[in-house]
Amino acid sequence: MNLHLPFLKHAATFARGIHPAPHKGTLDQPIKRMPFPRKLVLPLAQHIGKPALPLVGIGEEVARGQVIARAEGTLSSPIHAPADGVIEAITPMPVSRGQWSDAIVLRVYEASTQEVRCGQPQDVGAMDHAQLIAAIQEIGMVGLGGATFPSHAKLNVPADKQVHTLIVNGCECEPYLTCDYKLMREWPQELVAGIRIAMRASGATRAIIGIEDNKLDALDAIRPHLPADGSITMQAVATKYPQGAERMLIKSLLDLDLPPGALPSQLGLVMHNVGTLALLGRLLPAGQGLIERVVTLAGPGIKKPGDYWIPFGATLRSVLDWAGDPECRERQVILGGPMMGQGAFSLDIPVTKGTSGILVFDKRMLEPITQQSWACIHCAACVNACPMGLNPSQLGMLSAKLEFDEMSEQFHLGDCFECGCCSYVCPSHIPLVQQFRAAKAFLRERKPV
Amino acid sequence: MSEHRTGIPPADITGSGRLVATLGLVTMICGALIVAVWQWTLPAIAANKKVVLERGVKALVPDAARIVEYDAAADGIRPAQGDPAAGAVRFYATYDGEGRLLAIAAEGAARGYADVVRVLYGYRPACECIFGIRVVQMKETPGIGDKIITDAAFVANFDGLDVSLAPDMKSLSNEVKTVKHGSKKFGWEIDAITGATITSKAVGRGINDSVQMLLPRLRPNLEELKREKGSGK
Amino acid sequence: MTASTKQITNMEQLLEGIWKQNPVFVMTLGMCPTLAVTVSGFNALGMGVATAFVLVCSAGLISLLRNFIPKEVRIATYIVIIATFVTLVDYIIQAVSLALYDALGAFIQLIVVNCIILGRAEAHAAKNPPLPAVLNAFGMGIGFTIGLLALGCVREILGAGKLFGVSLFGASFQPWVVMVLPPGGFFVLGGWLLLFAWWAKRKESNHG
Amino acid sequence: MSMELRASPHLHSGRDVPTIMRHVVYALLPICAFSVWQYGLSAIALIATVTLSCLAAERIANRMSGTVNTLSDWSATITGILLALTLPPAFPLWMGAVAGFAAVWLGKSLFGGLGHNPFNPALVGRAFVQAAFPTAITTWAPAFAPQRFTEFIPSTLTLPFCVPNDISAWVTANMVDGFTGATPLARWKFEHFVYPVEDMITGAASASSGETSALLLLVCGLYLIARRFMDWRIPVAVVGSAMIMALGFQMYDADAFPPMHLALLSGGLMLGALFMATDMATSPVTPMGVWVYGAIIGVVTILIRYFGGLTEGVMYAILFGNAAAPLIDKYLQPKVFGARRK
Amino acid sequence: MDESLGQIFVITLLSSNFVLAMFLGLCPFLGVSGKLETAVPMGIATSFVMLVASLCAYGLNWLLGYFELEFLRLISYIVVIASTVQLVEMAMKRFSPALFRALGIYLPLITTNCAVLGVALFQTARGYDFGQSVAFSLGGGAGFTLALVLMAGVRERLKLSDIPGAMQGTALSLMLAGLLSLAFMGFGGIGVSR
Repeated sequence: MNLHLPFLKHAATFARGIHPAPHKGTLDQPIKRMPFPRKLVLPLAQHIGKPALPLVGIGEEVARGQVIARAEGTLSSPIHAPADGVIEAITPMPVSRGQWSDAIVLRVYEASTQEVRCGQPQDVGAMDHAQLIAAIQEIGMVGLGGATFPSHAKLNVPADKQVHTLIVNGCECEPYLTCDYKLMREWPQELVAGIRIAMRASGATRAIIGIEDNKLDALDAIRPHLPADGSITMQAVATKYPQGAERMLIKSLLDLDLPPGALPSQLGLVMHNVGTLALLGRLLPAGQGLIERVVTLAGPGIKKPGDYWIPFGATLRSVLDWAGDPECRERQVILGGPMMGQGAFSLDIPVTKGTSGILVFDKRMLEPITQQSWACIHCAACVNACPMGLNPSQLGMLSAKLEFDEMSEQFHLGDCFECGCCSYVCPSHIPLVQQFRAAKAFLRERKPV
Repeated sequence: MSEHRTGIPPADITGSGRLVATLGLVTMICGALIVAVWQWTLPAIAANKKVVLERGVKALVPDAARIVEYDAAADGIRPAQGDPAAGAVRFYATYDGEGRLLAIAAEGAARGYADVVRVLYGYRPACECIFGIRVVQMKETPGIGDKIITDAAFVANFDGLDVSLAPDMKSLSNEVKTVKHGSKKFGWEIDAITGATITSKAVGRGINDSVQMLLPRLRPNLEELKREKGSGK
Repeated sequence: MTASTKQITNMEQLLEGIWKQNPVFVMTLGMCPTLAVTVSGFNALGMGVATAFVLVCSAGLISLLRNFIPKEVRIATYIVIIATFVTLVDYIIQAVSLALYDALGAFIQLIVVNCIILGRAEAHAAKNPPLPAVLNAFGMGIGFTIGLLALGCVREILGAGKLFGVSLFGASFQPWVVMVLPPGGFFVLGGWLLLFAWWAKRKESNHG
Repeated sequence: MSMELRASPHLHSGRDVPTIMRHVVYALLPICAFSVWQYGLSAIALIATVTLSCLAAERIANRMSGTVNTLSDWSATITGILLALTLPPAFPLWMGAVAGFAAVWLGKSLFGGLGHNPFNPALVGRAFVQAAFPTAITTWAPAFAPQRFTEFIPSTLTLPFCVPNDISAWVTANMVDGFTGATPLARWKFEHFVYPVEDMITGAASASSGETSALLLLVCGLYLIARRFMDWRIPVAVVGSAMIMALGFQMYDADAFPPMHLALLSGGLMLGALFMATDMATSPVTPMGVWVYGAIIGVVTILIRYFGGLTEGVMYAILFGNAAAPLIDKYLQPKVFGARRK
Repeated sequence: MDESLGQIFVITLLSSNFVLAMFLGLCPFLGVSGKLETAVPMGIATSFVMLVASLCAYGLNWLLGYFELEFLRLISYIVVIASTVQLVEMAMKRFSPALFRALGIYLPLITTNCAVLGVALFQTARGYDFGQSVAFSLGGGAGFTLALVLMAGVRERLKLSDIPGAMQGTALSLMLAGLLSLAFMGFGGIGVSR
């Protein structure tokens, strides 16, 4: 591979981390499309920031691509109708993380051809900076890697900061997930277009695409579309978890250490996920809203594993009814990757903008981890795995004794980004990162007091 | 805790005269007590010490009829009184029933494995040698360190250990030395016990230090000691 | 505890230190001599009796003087009185047995510190008439002696195969030397405390 | 269909505590086998007795504290085997059982079992019997005695609580060339005798039952390192610092101090560095801490051997390192990503 | 006995450690070793008081010997040491408030500590000269601090363990001290001249 990619250095990487089995069995298939379900549940808060405000009433007919909820303020994002249909209800519905949130329930017209008729093609090149940012907000673009931070807000660099480099995160380091890789391979032109838009919006003069060295063929697809001026480069990084984390990728690509608590813009960097940029490059020139995304369906409980375009609002039930394996009775459904994704507590949870994968595991597969645990034997596996250089062993012992203050004051609990490496390696099966999450939640709750 | 508030002295401020007086009074009572008991126990303590000493020395010199304590200071030897002065070496001259000098005993001490090892050794002027030792005090590991008492081969080292003085009479002609087990070649060497080397070495060092101090002071005055002064014979 | 009741009997005064407030096992006070000298039953007994003597005498004297001593100099006075009796004990032991004196070494004089730590006896004496004060101190002394004996006997039996110098198992017994070494002291006392804790816990769970 | 809410991560490396422990046992088996080949019946009996007593102690402790049965995590087995390997082959069996119980109770159960113990249990057991039976633990038997597979070394079968049977007659009867009853380190200390290197590699020197062949120990340790069941940094730090110290002393005064290879190959240094110092529960977890810990052990070992009263120092050095491990961890926390060292 | 100062220091620091081999200063050792934050200043403060006590005792012993009042030794030791520590404490408060804040609260606790009186009594019993006394008290103090700090480290970690209920408290501390003492036995013979 390196032979015909001579510009690649030996795979750069960061310290520590883990090497879980990739399980990327869906790599070779093209992206397919899942049929429209009968009902879509569209939470108003599919992004970080203020929830969107509904613009439609119950019983109102909507067309695919139509704005049905508008952004409330700068840090918010509008929602577009993913299908032709009628608004059934605006009511609290379950969403991920065990919460309920207001959602627009849309009954899909089954007879519809579901063509996107809304939206006008626009000349992106003619827009000034403010118009560009506004246009990005209008199409409802958010970080599709899972963070769901509104893209326009991220690209609108504050006046006191200067961004010189856009980092394009093509490291899909979570096992099982392949949606970003597929987009790179099948939509390279859109990706490059998106990169150029993002460079313009953020003021970056160059962009680096970072890809893990086990999916280098995606580079071949992208290369023909790269601009001749060399402002967009590609670089392979080691296949390792969590290579796709912000700090880790910056370290691998540029050998820069982002200090704890700092944002990439402090180093003149802004980072976007390939999936976000590919859809940006596809939707913005067309003036169309974000209504669907590529989701990886995988795991032993999926009959038809692969990457699918799935409209937002499709509930897990509808996805599994279509793709799930009915044989798999005791199943655990995970939204996102297996390392950081959440276990679904209900099948009524919809696919939203941040859903990169739906994994279905047999419960028995997961049981051995929780069945028996031992005391911490100080094996240091977690310390040697933690990419943030924390001491999960000590943190774990402290959290068992509810010493949350000491955890955050002396052992940097706040710097944990919950990648889960510690829990993954722990031979004592101590739910380390799970405990840290609880500890952080406790400290957050208590803070105002 | 059982708090009884019956006999608490009044809590008002006391004059400093009263304080000094009280302290003085208490100190006087205490001083008197101490002096009284000290006077009372003094003879018993002395007798005890004598018994212990005699037992020790008699174990080395069974024929001894009388034991006389001396101090060997830099300027000569004199009969012992109280604790030995700084720099002086206490030794014990043993005499038979006729008042003839039999042997001289003295103590050597050195740090062993756990603590100080103190040995009483017997010196016979005639052969200029040590003829035996007796461990006075040690806290060495039982089973290992106490081989210096139980190991017959080790004890045999001290039967005729050469401590002859050099011609200048200022030091031994050959330092008493503990050597590794099985390599004793000379009369002034002590064969160590395997596994208890530190303790064996402590014995050798203690004896050497003591002998080096004592003998140069003792030898020139040996004639004085030959007849027991107290007996007047 | 009987603090709220009006008056505790003399018997209770005595038993207080022996059992309920046992200085070794309950209060874990005066650890230094407890561990240092208990390599044999004989040493333990000597140390216990010496300590008891100092406790009783100083408690008696302090109790007698309690109405004369101004509170400003109370501590100083106590220290002087205790040190006095310790000096006395020091001489008396020398007069009685030099072997014991050598075995106990500087720890006889360290009884001073120990008794100040056991100072609740003195505080007690300062508030009570001589008889209860002395009885309480005597109880403490006995309790301390029992504690020391419990240690000394175990250590001597295991560490030397003897009890009070009498060989128990004959010559073929292999002594556990560690017991008469410093770690053994810690282990035996720790073991006793564990035993009591375990016993207390068992009793508790049986009742509850 | 049932659903269950689990928090991420949902994957696990698949490695658990019993797996780690079991592999350590595998790595120790060849050493045991070699020991049996060297010392015959007595070695089998000793290893079996010590291991069984450790398991029994663990079981009783489980009963008394009312916790689950922890025999299945293999840790008591490791303690037993390691302990047996550090004892002299002729050690009386009843003393071996005492060592086993001391190891598990004093060293582990007291603190709540595996993972909570501040000191390496096997070494606690060994230090306990070293202090309790100082003579027996320094009585060595010759390796490769002709009768070793047909009869026990007499002291092995000593009656409980009795003074070990005298083995001098047996040693004479089973005389092996050059046997002196002293370990290479002791022979240097007392006689300035330098053991030949090959004897210490092949196991002909007298020593504890498991520490005679430095080569075999190294191979077994490498297996664990290769399978990542062991932190390679600790043995490297221990042996490295001991080597530097030994080399320094040798260069300073070659007459007064033994040659370096003697320090490295003899005694328990290899066994200790590879299998004891690396005990996970009692070694530091932080990256810098591991090096410091190893260096402390190496340095203290050499100091005890060269300047102390004992000929062997690894055991005490490791116990000292164990005691210092929490401090090391506390003061050498890993550097947080991106944070600048203060 | 002619031990060099270095020997005395090393022996009292390691093989004859005040706490672990001579059982001196056990009460503060068991009481204050729960937390490193208190153990370190306590160790330093005790070492300091031991040095003061050693100097006092040396001077006093000379005086008592001169006036032949040896039977007053114990009383005068304890009174003089206690008052000197009090004086030092006052001086410290006056001249170095920062130091006083760090060590001050520990000083009154230490005055009547076995290790402090012990250092005075043992140096007298062994007949140490001035230099040897200083080395002895420094070694003793350093040894006390070392034992205290090691113990505190281990106990801090044990606080995060699931220790069986019956074993918590003093019993466990004693067992730990025993294990530490066992570990320190390895230093036996270090510093003894050969």
